[in-house]
Amino acid sequence: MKPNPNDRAPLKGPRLGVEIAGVHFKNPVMTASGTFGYGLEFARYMDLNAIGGIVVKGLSMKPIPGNPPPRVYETASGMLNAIGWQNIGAAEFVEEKLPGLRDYDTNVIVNIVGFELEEYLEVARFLNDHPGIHALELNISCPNVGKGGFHFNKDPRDTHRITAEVRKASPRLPLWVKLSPNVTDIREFARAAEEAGADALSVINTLVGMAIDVRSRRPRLRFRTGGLSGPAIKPVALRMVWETCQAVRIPVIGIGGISTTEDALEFLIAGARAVQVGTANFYEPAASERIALGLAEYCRSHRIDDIHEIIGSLKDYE
Amino acid sequence: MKPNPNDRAPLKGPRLGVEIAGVHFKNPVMTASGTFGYGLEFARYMDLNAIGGIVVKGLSMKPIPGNPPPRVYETASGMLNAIGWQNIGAAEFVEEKLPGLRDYDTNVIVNIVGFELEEYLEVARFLNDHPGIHALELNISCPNVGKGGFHFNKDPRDTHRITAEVRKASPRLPLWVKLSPNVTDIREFARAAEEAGADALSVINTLVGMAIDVRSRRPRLRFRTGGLSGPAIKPVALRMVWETCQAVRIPVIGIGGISTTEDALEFLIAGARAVQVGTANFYEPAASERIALGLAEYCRSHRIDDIHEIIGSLKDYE
Amino acid sequence: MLDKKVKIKAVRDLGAGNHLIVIASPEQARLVRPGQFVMLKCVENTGENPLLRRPFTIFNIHRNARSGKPAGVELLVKEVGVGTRRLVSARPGQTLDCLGPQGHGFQLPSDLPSRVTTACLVAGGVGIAPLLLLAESLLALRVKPILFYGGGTVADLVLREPFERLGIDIITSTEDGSHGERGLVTEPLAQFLRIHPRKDIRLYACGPWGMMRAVHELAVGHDLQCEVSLEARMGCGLGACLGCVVASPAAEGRPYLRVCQDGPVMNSRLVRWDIEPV
Amino acid sequence: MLDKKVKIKAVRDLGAGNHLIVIASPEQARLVRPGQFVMLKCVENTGENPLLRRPFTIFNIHRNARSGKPAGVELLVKEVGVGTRRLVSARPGQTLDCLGPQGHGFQLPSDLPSRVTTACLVAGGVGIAPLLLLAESLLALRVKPILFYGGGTVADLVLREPFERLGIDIITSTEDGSHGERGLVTEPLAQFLRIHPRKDIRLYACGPWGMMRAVHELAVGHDLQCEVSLEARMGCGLGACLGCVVASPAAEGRPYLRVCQDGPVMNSRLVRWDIEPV
Ligand SMILES: Cc1cc2nc3c(=O)[nH]c(=O)nc-3n(C[C@H](O)[C@H](O)[C@H](O)COP(=O)(O)OP(=O)(O)OC[C@H]3O[C@@H](n4cnc5c(N)ncnc54)[C@H](O)[C@@H]3O)c2cc1C
Ligand SMILES: Cc1cc2nc3c(=O)[nH]c(=O)nc-3n(C[C@H](O)[C@H](O)[C@H](O)COP(=O)(O)OP(=O)(O)OC[C@H]3O[C@@H](n4cnc5c(N)ncnc54)[C@H](O)[C@@H]3O)c2cc1C
Ligand SMILES: Cc1cc2nc3c(=O)[nH]c(=O)nc-3n(C[C@H](O)[C@H](O)[C@H](O)COP(=O)(O)O)c2cc1C
Ligand SMILES: Cc1cc2nc3c(=O)[nH]c(=O)nc-3n(C[C@H](O)[C@H](O)[C@H](O)COP(=O)(O)O)c2cc1C
Ligand code: FES
Ligand code: FES
Repeated sequence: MKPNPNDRAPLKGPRLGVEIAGVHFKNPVMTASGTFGYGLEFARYMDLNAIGGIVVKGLSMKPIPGNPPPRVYETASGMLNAIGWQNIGAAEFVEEKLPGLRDYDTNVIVNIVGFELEEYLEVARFLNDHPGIHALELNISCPNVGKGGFHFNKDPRDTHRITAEVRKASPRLPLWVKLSPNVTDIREFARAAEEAGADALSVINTLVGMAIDVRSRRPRLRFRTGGLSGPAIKPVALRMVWETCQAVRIPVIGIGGISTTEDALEFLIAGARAVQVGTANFYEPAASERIALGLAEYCRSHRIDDIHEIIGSLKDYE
Repeated sequence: MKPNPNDRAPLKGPRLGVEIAGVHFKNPVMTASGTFGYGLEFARYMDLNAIGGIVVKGLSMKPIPGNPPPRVYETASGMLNAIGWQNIGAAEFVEEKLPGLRDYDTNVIVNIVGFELEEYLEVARFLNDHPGIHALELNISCPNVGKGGFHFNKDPRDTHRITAEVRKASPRLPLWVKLSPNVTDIREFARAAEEAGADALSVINTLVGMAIDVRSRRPRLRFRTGGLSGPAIKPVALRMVWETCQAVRIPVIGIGGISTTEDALEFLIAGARAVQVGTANFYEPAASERIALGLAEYCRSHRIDDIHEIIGSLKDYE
Repeated sequence: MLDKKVKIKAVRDLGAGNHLIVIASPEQARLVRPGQFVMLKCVENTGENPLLRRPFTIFNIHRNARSGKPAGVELLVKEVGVGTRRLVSARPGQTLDCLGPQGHGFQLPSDLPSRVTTACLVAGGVGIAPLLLLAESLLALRVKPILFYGGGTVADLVLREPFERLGIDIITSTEDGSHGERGLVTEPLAQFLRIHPRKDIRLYACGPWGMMRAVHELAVGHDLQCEVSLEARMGCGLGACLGCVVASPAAEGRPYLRVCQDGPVMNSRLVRWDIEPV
Repeated sequence: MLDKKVKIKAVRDLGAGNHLIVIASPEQARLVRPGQFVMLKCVENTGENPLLRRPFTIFNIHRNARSGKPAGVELLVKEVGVGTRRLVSARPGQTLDCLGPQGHGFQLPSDLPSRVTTACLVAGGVGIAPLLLLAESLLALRVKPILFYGGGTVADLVLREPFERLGIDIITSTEDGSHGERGLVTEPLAQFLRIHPRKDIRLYACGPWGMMRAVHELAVGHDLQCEVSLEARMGCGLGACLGCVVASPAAEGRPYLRVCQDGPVMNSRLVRWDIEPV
């Protein structure tokens, strides 16, 4: 029999796998919370198996109704949102969504939200016992909730406290803390979370912004202000990821305006162990898959065997 | 003689004039420091008489060389810069540039910078005695200077101190304080400056950002980080202007991504008494003139007699 | 449903900012149900502004001239801002990203005729967009559609011919009286409902919020069912961002419905008309 | 100098990403001096990305076929990123914002021939752009230009014909040996200078930083003057933003020169070659 030329041992591709707090990710590309629903919404547009992980929409113990509309507005290379933590609640997620997600070979990270410390602890405790969840991402940084809510990202001591408490409430799950960019020095918050036992940091959430309809003279969002995301904020996000990487030893996950393979590479070079694709999912539902494939292709064409050769490889001018 | 139909008394246009700390501005449009050189560079591309004021490039007492290149990089709907306060020094400005500027019927505001408190005081004292300057704008918020420099925008107490000292050093000139957006709560800094005797606040300077060349793996700017400006930051700027307007009683001058008449209107509606056009001058040298004319046209077509009907007119949803 | 790179086949200027845009996409065209929409990237490159895709109702199925098979979709696009401006100035042959068909269309169960004999289709301006496919489906079910079509001026009453070709009654109105009755479209509708106090009428409305609200109130007043095709600013158009909601009186702790997924067509009684979503 | 809305007259593909773009703008064309550039918005709308205009050297004056009067400018544009990509795909008739002519060109005093008889023009790739108008001016002054033209491969050696038409000597080189000598353009130049150890030679270079640096070093080694046409990222192109600087050994507390205003053509000895500005 003639040997099939395609029958050789396959060329070993570059190694894209990364580890975050003991959990293996097949590649460093995930989707960002709130921009990918509960994951399954995207299954018909892309291969969910192609990405390292899915961070689902922020969950609270009880469902949260969210803010009245209008909730979104597009700005130059970005968008504002004031969804207001609308979610179906952790119990319904575990029952209705998680089983479907478990059919895919990718990690599931649950972003958790709450108005009070006790609410965070409740959802953390609840999720701790559920198989199929690979990490919790503690969202202490969402700007779009009413004045009543606690703000654990205004003072590093509060960040420390909530991190430590949630850490205790869900001992089984790796804990990522997602930081706000709306601070004077993100490193203080990064260090506080690290000291309190965070396993990784997600950097950044949205910048607080506003837009006004000059015709009606009303804010474009009924909540008045909203979170700015998308390519517009990428330079700020990249700077903060770089700063955070200098300040802590735990892994940093880069987020903010990532929509191309090059964008992802910038964050990895700055030191991020992994990245999350956010707003880009909205205008290109398969963006995360394309970026994951793009990283593999980049490594191949640049003869990079392992993605770790890229991570933290920022050089300086001579 | 037949009456010339064009010979009637001219229709009174809308009143666009605003007052800031006792100084009259023919309209609320100025150019932002560092984006308009020393003003005269633009005289051949637009009518300098058409705008309310010109804020010149940040001046120190002695010339400052600035940062090594590359100093600028374009990002999505924005740009990063790390010029590093390069300027010709206050003495040369007064001798070489100010006389030319005085030929125009517009206000001249001098932005002042320094590495130490004493340097600020020196340039403030020096400029205080020079006719043809209508206000000082105290820049305590530039991110693009080396680590040695003081940071008067990290703690409101420092903002208070430098404002009070400069206030004393230049008693003749109205003092505007230009605030940084890279803070957790801009209102604290706004109130500190107000209490210390600032006559007006300029909001905002650039956001700190970064970009990386994935090919060379070096930062796109040799200074590593730079200030992000342009339409990308408009939502953040507008939010901060609105917040500042709620927090203080002195006039607020809105800055950040303004490149159209609509942009200017958004800031005025949010409460800004005037606006500054920055990065837009680079890609459209006559942008400020076009916006000033645009405001007049807007008022005319919307039957608004006085720009004050727009300022602070933000409405809420029912 | 599908995310495709599609080609613009034609852009026809209908006046007053309205354009009929024909898009080649057989796979998507085959799946369309009346009331559904597509999310269209208005510029060629993904990274270009506007970033977010824009929702447009599928006005008609474009069919292959010879085989009659679905070859694409026709959209009625009114130029109102940066995205629509770019879209209507696109050249034939240009490629765009197109997601669809999306959303929940009109309720057209086979037993509809047992409850409904007359369908009042109420359109304001480009609100005409979802009503052609609806009218065809109603006719196929032997429900009689009547079109109430209003606009500011005659130029807003675009694309009447396809309805005329279906042979259905069209009652037009314009605010300036330049065509049909002078006034709002809800006036002839109200009159019709007064004259025909029957329970086998159903209302279908698409247009500005205030107009749909008025139609809803007429429906409630006459104890009729009413379906509305809603508009909202959308982030994703596929149910993930929760950006496109309308408030709903249906409680159960979930007072918001997604226009892109639970709509765009909804029973008007599921909508809180005091909270405009745009 | 002037800010104009200009029309693209033609875009000619020269291969390997290079394009010759002809722009109609008589007023600007009349003012051009060799070595100057224009700042061109690469897209039609001011608010569109890329926001900042891009600098392009004026390769040639485009003249009215009949009258011979300046009708516009010709640019040689190499596609390297988002702006140039948009520019080279522009259609004739499209309108763009164009600022210029900007900057400080080559030193061409009338007494130049008393000091210089031979001018070595050294181009790397699109670095050819400023050298045609320079060569013409030198010829007019009766200084003899020789063109050293290097590229990676033969496809990079675009637009040789206009130089051939001037009848000047052209020495080409390519890194892959596909045309002329194999190697860097500085090698034949170095050889020429070795063979002609004269003081009445002046060097003029435009190309990648490393190439210009090497030419500068040859100039210093042979004690010759050298003018270089520099590149830098520009914010404004009119001297206001201070974004485009190169470091300069000239002290006086002002160690940076603006490429857009003090350049783009500078004496190579005014440049600190250890700090690459891009
Ligand atoms: C399900 C659905 C179907 C639609 N079908 C059609 C259609 O068939 N034909 C058509 O012409 N338009 C339709 N629209 C409206 C269309 O999507 C908007 O006109 C378009 O998104 C405006 O984009 P722009 O960039 O031109 O405007 P922008 O520059 O974004 O905004 C310009 C102005 O338009 C208004 N606007 C923008 N987006 C929306 C929106 N999503 N809904 C309501 N108002 C908006 C805003 O008040 C804004 O001030 C539909 C909207 C939805 C939600
Ligand atoms: C005075 C002057 C004259 C020039 N003349 C010509 C000319 O005649 N023909 C021509 O093709 N090009 C010329 N250039 C270079 C041209 O301006 C850049 O290629 C262009 O700005 C790139 O824009 P872009 O958006 O396509 O690239 P971007 O997407 O902005 O960048 C792509 C890559 O190109 C490089 N680059 C971008 N801008 C510059 C710049 N200003 N200088 C150097 N490298 C840059 C960067 O390294 C970047 O990685 C000139 C530059 C200057 C300063
Ligand atoms: C519509 C929307 C909803 C979001 N919801 C959440 C959320 O529930 N929890 C959270 O931690 N971040 C949320 N985010 C923030 C994103 O996860 C991400 O941090 C941010 O958008 C920046 O990334 P991007 O620029 O790629 O979008 C949301 C963002 C958007 C645009
Ligand atoms: C190149 C550049 C130089 C600047 N230099 C100064 C400066 O010297 N002093 C200052 O207070 N602000 C400076 N700024 C900030 C602007 O004045 C303005 O606050 C900022 O750019 C935001 O406005 P914009 O988005 O309209 O550009 C500079 C901005 C740019 C882009
Ligand atoms: S548009 Fe995103 S959920 Fe409807
Ligand atoms: S490009 Fe702005 S000073 Fe040269």
